[in-house]
Amino acid sequence: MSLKLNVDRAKDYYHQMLLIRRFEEKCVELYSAEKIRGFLHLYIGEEAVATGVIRTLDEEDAIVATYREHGHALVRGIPADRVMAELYGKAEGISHGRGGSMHLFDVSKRFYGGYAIVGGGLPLAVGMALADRRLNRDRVTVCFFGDGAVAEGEFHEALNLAALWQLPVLFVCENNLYGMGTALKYAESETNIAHKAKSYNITSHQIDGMDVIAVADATEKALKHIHSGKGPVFLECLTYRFRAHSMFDAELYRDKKEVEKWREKGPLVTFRKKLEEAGLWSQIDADTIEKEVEAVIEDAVAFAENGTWEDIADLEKYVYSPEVAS
Amino acid sequence: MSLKLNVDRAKDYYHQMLLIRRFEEKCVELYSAEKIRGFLHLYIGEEAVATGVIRTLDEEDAIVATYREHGHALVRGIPADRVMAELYGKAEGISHGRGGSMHLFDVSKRFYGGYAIVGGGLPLAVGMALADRRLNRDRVTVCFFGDGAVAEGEFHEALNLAALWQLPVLFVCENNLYGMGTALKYAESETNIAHKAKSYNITSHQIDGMDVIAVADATEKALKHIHSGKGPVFLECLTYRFRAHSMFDAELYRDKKEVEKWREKGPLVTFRKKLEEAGLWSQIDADTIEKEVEAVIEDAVAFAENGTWEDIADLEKYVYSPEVAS
Amino acid sequence: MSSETTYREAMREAIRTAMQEDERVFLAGEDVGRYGGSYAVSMGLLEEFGPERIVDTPLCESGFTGAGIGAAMNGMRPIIEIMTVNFSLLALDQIMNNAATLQHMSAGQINVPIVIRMATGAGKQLAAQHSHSLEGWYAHIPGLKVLTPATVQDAHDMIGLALADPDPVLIFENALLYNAKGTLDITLKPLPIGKAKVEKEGKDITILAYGINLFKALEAAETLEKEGIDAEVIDLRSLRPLDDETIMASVKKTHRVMIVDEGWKSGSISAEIMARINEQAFYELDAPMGRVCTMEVPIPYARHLEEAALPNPAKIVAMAHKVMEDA
Amino acid sequence: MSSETTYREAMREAIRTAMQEDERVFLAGEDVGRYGGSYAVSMGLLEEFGPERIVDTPLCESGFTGAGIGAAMNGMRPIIEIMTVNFSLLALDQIMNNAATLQHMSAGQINVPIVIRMATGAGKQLAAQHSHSLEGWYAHIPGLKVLTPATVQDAHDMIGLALADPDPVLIFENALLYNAKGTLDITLKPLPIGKAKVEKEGKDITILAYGINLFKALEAAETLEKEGIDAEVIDLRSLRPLDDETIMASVKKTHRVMIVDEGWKSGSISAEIMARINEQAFYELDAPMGRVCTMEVPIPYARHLEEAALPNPAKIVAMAHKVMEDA
Ligand SMILES: Cc1ncc(C[n+]2csc(CCOP(=O)(O)OP(=O)(O)O)c2C)c(N)n1
Ligand SMILES: Cc1ncc(C[n+]2csc(CCOP(=O)(O)OP(=O)(O)O)c2C)c(N)n1
Ligand SMILES: [Mg+2]
Ligand SMILES: [Mg+2]
Repeated sequence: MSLKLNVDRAKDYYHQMLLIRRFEEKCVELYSAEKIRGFLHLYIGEEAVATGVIRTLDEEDAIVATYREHGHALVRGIPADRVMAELYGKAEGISHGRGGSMHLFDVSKRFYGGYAIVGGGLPLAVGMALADRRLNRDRVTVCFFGDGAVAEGEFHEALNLAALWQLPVLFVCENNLYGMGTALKYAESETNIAHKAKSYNITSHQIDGMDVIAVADATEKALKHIHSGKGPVFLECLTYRFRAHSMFDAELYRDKKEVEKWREKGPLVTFRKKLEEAGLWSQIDADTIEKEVEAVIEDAVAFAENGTWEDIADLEKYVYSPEVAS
Repeated sequence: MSLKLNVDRAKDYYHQMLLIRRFEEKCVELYSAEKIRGFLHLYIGEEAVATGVIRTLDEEDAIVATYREHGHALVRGIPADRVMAELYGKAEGISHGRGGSMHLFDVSKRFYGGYAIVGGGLPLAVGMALADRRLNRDRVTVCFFGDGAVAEGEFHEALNLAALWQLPVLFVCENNLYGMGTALKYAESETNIAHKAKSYNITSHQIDGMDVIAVADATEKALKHIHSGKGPVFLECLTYRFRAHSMFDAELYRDKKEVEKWREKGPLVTFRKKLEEAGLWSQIDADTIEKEVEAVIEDAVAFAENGTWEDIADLEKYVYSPEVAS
Repeated sequence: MSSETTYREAMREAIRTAMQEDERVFLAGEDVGRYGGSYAVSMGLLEEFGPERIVDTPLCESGFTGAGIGAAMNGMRPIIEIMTVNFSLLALDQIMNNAATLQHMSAGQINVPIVIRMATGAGKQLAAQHSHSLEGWYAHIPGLKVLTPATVQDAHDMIGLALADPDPVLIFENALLYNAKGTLDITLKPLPIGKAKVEKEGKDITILAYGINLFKALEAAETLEKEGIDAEVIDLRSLRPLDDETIMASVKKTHRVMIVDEGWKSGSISAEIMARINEQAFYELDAPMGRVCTMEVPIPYARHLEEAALPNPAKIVAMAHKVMEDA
Repeated sequence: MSSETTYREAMREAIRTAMQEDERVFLAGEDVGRYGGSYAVSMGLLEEFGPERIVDTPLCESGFTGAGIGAAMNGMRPIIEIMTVNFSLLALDQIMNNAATLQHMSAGQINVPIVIRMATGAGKQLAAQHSHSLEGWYAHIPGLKVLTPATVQDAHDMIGLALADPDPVLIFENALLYNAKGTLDITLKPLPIGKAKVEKEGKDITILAYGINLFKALEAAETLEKEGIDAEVIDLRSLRPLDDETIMASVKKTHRVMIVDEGWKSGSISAEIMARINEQAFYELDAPMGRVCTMEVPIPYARHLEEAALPNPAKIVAMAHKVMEDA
């Protein structure tokens, strides 16, 4: 364990990962209860990636994510109640109910969404980093995306631009082995994605995305590299989604046994094992964290339940900026 | 000289390259005389690529090219008069005056155009190869494109599909170091394009595109590879365009000296030198070829001059197929 | 020979039949195979036809659509499934600059017998990036045909019509219709591309609609009936070409017209229809034409906001009243 | 303070001024720097502002347009030059799904102050893949503004207007206009976005046009004048928003309307204008409205065919006669 892993940090990681896990388990219930609608893509199984990366960032660093971004939003510190209210479609939601699960935004936390067109966030991240460089702000933009995005032309265009212009972007590929129902081997002629990224002359690593510590370590190194002006870094995090792609997925394309095998090395299990080995597990007081997390989620649900509906008269608000309404 | 280069073959190559050269020199005149209009992209300097590749193909193999395709069309055997008539916009043109310089088509020669959206031809070539495989036709589709196309998302998508599905495509990148006025180093984080292609697990070679024999050799090997079912091949041909990008280009972005240096290793010069070394030059009777070529071009101009204008009443023809006009 | 079935199954049946009858037909797109199709249209077809004919593609809309065009140029009859119209923007260059222009650029040497299917429309709370209705917008492009099956019968028939057509045909399938039930008669001779269909005759006002809005229009017509307004409801079926003849015939009968359309209002297909009626039947009109379109906003997630943005029977009834009361 | 200059130079001057006044402004696109701009709009600016602010991009329309959007989200004021509208199809996903929707999806947390410029139009014998006029088509998209400078003054002013606007603005520049000469007064207060301009007053018929067709309309109006028809010619200037007020005021004056528009006819911006006049001023009309659009074909290369496909003064005059003679 290379990381200077103290108890506080261990508690924090565990808390974050558990929060995502429990939050989303609750989401499943609420989806069945028809409180949440639309597409709901769960991050369960992949918690170590968002946690390891985002807890290592500076608060000035920006995040661009995908439709599978509850975890990223929560870890970034967007209040669970605002996220839950958004999933309910309430006015108190972080996007006032306009975005829903796939479009969480919190600019005050430099959380820039929530994109549902696969690959569509990558060029944005490049541009955000470009702006930071031009305005002499020593910030990093982190861009999360899946293995499926790698086949899209925008992946290619964005990686080339970031490398060509040596921009402060941290690309984080959450390789959960499937793009919806299509296994990586049916999608890519080269299945080592880190290897692909290297062909743009981008510093690139494949890491164990189930190990929050490995992710945090790699992120720390990546940020150093980027801040030193050496250009973007690419991290391929090997992970797995335990649940269906979305709530409409019959999971015909993969074996239950495969899922089971991955569950055994899930981020919470792995982290616990590592902490036990380091003699830290007993000190983090998992029960307390479990209770804290449950309280947060209960509150979030109550907040969402008590939320109000955005006024229909405001439907056309935010299409254009108010200053020059036309 | 690895190729079994006999006199006949030498004559043929020389003839083809000279035909392109003289044809396009005539085009420049005709452009000034306003006989040819629109965009005119000259292939002068790059003749060895089209010649070396296309003369090595079987007549059943298909070609997909770019807007800089006069050379490819001529080498493929589209009659110079039909090409010239097209540049005049005449009804006798190979595309009945509808396509012009950028859109030459001759399906009878399996010449599938003539595309003016950079990168836009690559997915088509992949699809054509897919069709050949499905229909059990042992054919190759050759796709020509420039270094500039490499940055486009469609390049990435097409290479991945061709490699993933192991399709019979021969990708030929005509790397003339510039995409319009943008040097490769300003366009690509990795300037070795063959190297980029390898990252898709495509067999890939960088070759001297000024040496028609090297091009023909590489093509021969590539075709063998493809016919053996081992998937696509990528050839990066290092070449140079001696003229402006199009007739509107002030060439501010490159040094005259650079152009001069490349002229010294131009395809005709290089070929002559090689033939001299091999003791073949005296046998090919360059003067006769020069005269033959001039005659062909004179005839082509006469044919175009005598051509007729497509009836304006037929403007809407070919928007939809006649069988189901609607 | 008619039976009750769903829109989804009718479509699957048509694809299956086409694939059995013609070796050149194949289906390609994201998750059409192992996943079973994002809307389950192709469920089971992989097992029947194998991965060479039911082709799972990587995520690369431009790449696989372009490959479909190339395959069509070289002897195949591809059905390309773009999961939803929202992602088709990534393939627009291939669709407009290649599929739609190749025949003309090559002076008829090449034609592109491709069928491109995609789900369209809002109503599932999928928010701004997953709820476009761009079929009317695509109808702007010469060289394409644009079909919008509303009924189970058309869901079936239009696959065959599109495959038989030598030119590129786009089929827009309302995602909300896949579960819809209806009658399918596979022995019926399909109504050709470019023909609209009078779904309900009426004499007071013409309501033109397509896709899912046909049913909203029919529902509105029932309400109007009770109020003594006899609406004629027409299913446009094809947005390119539009069936001017059927439209104008109805206008000449009712002298009042409205259009229901899920596109954003400005620049919608409704506008084009109004323009044509103005051009071809101006003097037949007793009142200004009306249209019920989608509000000009990116579609929001929250149900009440989404509903407020979309056409619905109440809005159609209200617009019918407006058109009826005028003059 | 007015001077004679070209459309191209007016635009360059406006970009230069904006860059001098605001460090956040930069220009990026293919060949805007070392080449001098494909239509020479940015000629000389690289030398003045350096490669960090006049940014040559690789060929990747989606990538660099998306990067422009990202830069705009993060404090910059990018001007993205897409060489021509034909290539913008490759960037449509970024334009529609990101630039146009971000503000709404984020409930106002993000706005996207990007300016996207592109050359548009036919007339240079560039054939099917290089001759689109899609500005009217883009005007369908909520969240965008669509400007079409016709005059030298607007070529200048609209750069400033667009940069001052907090939302994404698309500027469509007719490639044939870059060499056009006209008067520029940099001290004039620009006419705002969304305002049309009556270029020639008249009482008999309203001719609405934009971009290069404004001049064709004005030429036609001269001919009509000689024939005793007093046409009012209006430069729409902005296709989204459209200036309904100015349009309807003119209709109320002349009672006859026609539109000239380089888009393909079906689904053109002309159709939308007709629809709005039908909705807002139906009873003012003395005759069916007319439109002169581009023929529904991919634009052919040969000059005579291309000319036959496009609007021209003779066609405008003929349509004006039709509209005048009717009723
Ligand atoms: C451009 C585009 N094409 C298709 C889709 C439909 N779709 C949504 S998620 C998804 C799979 C993406 O896989 P991946 O990038 O690996 O992310 P994951 O869902 O596994 O996290 C697909 C095909 C989309 N949203 N955008
Ligand atoms: C998608 C697209 N973007 C921009 C252009 C304008 N354009 C035409 S050719 C060209 C340069 C292409 O360079 P390269 O691929 O190297 O080919 P070359 O012209 O050098 O043969 C550009 C930018 C275009 N035709 N298509
Ligand atoms: Mg995945
Ligand atoms: Mg080049």
